[in-house]
Amino acid sequence: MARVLLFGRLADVAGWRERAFDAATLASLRSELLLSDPALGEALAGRGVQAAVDQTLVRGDIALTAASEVAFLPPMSGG
Amino acid sequence: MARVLLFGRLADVAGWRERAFDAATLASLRSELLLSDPALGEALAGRGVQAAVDQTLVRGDIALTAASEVAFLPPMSGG
Amino acid sequence: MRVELTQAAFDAGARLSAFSAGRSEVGAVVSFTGLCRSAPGLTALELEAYPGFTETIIRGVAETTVSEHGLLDLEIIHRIGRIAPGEPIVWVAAAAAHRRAAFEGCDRMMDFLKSRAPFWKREHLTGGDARWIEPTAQDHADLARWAAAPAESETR
Amino acid sequence: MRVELTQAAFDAGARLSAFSAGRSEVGAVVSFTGLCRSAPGLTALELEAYPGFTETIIRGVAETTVSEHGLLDLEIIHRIGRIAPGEPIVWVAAAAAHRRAAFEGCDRMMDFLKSRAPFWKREHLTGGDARWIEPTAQDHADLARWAAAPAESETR
Repeated sequence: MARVLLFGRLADVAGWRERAFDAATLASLRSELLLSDPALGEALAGRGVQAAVDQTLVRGDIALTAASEVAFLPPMSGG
Repeated sequence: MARVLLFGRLADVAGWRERAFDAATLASLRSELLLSDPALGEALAGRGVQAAVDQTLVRGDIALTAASEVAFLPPMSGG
Repeated sequence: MRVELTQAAFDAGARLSAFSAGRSEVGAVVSFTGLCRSAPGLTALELEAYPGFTETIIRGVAETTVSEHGLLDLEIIHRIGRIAPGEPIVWVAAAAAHRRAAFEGCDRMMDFLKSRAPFWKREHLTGGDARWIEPTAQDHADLARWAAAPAESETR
Repeated sequence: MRVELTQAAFDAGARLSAFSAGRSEVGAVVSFTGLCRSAPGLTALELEAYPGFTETIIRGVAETTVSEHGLLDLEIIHRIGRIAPGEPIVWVAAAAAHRRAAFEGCDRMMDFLKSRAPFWKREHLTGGDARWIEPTAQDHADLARWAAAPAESETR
């Protein structure tokens, strides 16, 4: 049960900010999110959206554990 | 009787900061200062020393009146 | 070096007094205060951070800035949450022996904070509408001035 | 715009608070604080100004800086007289809609103040010795960055 966090407009698209999902890898988590909410899945694949696992930015796939924290980050706007 | 002001190291050389002199022009004032105090006269002719008459920088000669304020300014050091 | 995110409004002047006090080794302190500008229809800005992650990224860029510009100290205070027009959003102070380093260090830190720092910014408008803001082309051009900077790769 | 010479020590932070207060049109305030650095044997700096003339020259350069950099406000406080190590000597704040103008305006004003402003500076040393200081080559190089600036001719 990875903990998934959404930031910025992604949370607006999804209608939630934090939720637990059961997924063994980041890629399978993305697939599950796309299936359960196509608008969110599309937003997560959008330009400039990054993923962080346990507060480290990740490109490509990575294994998740039950304790993983996965964050999806839209383009950072700066302050 | 023009009022003469010395700033920075010029006042140290002369031993005074403000004194009245009788001079019809800036050039004649310089001559008088050189005659009365050769060390000061030489310092006034030194590199980067400027003269201001009535708070305006002056190059070359200019007529003075009894009410003139003449300032000799060593190179400005900034703050 | 200090990086602080705060929900509460702060007084940039009070921070500058504290930062500058008792520094007889420092010749130059440059501070930047970014204020929330009023705009027609704008009721507030809202800044969201990713707690922990945001501070870590900012701290990494701050450490690079301190070492590359030879700063004696660097402090960053950043508001999060709702910010009213006229309130400070961000405050950066850089201390150095000489002014060139202090200006450049503060300037560079701000270029990063304004364009690539992990914040998400929303404008709240009269009537209850809200819209998310993304960085401007000018922000990216400013940041590109420090081309060799690890700041770029760290947030990519 | 404000130019002030003062014999009394001042608090840069208090000036920044006052300068920044209630500015909802301003996005960016950059301030520079120049502190008297301690050095072996240095007991105090002493700055001499030519009253009236010094303010007029500074005000002229400040007006040019405001108009060429599109500043919304500019304030300059400069100590004169004896200044102890750790005390502020000069404080400049520039307000602008955007940060680039505020940084550049403050930076340029400082380049002028440090290299060509009508001050004469003396170091007082332990034992009672004193020596006059002239501008450094770095100060002139910094100022040359603003090559087209009237600041140069005004003080020639």
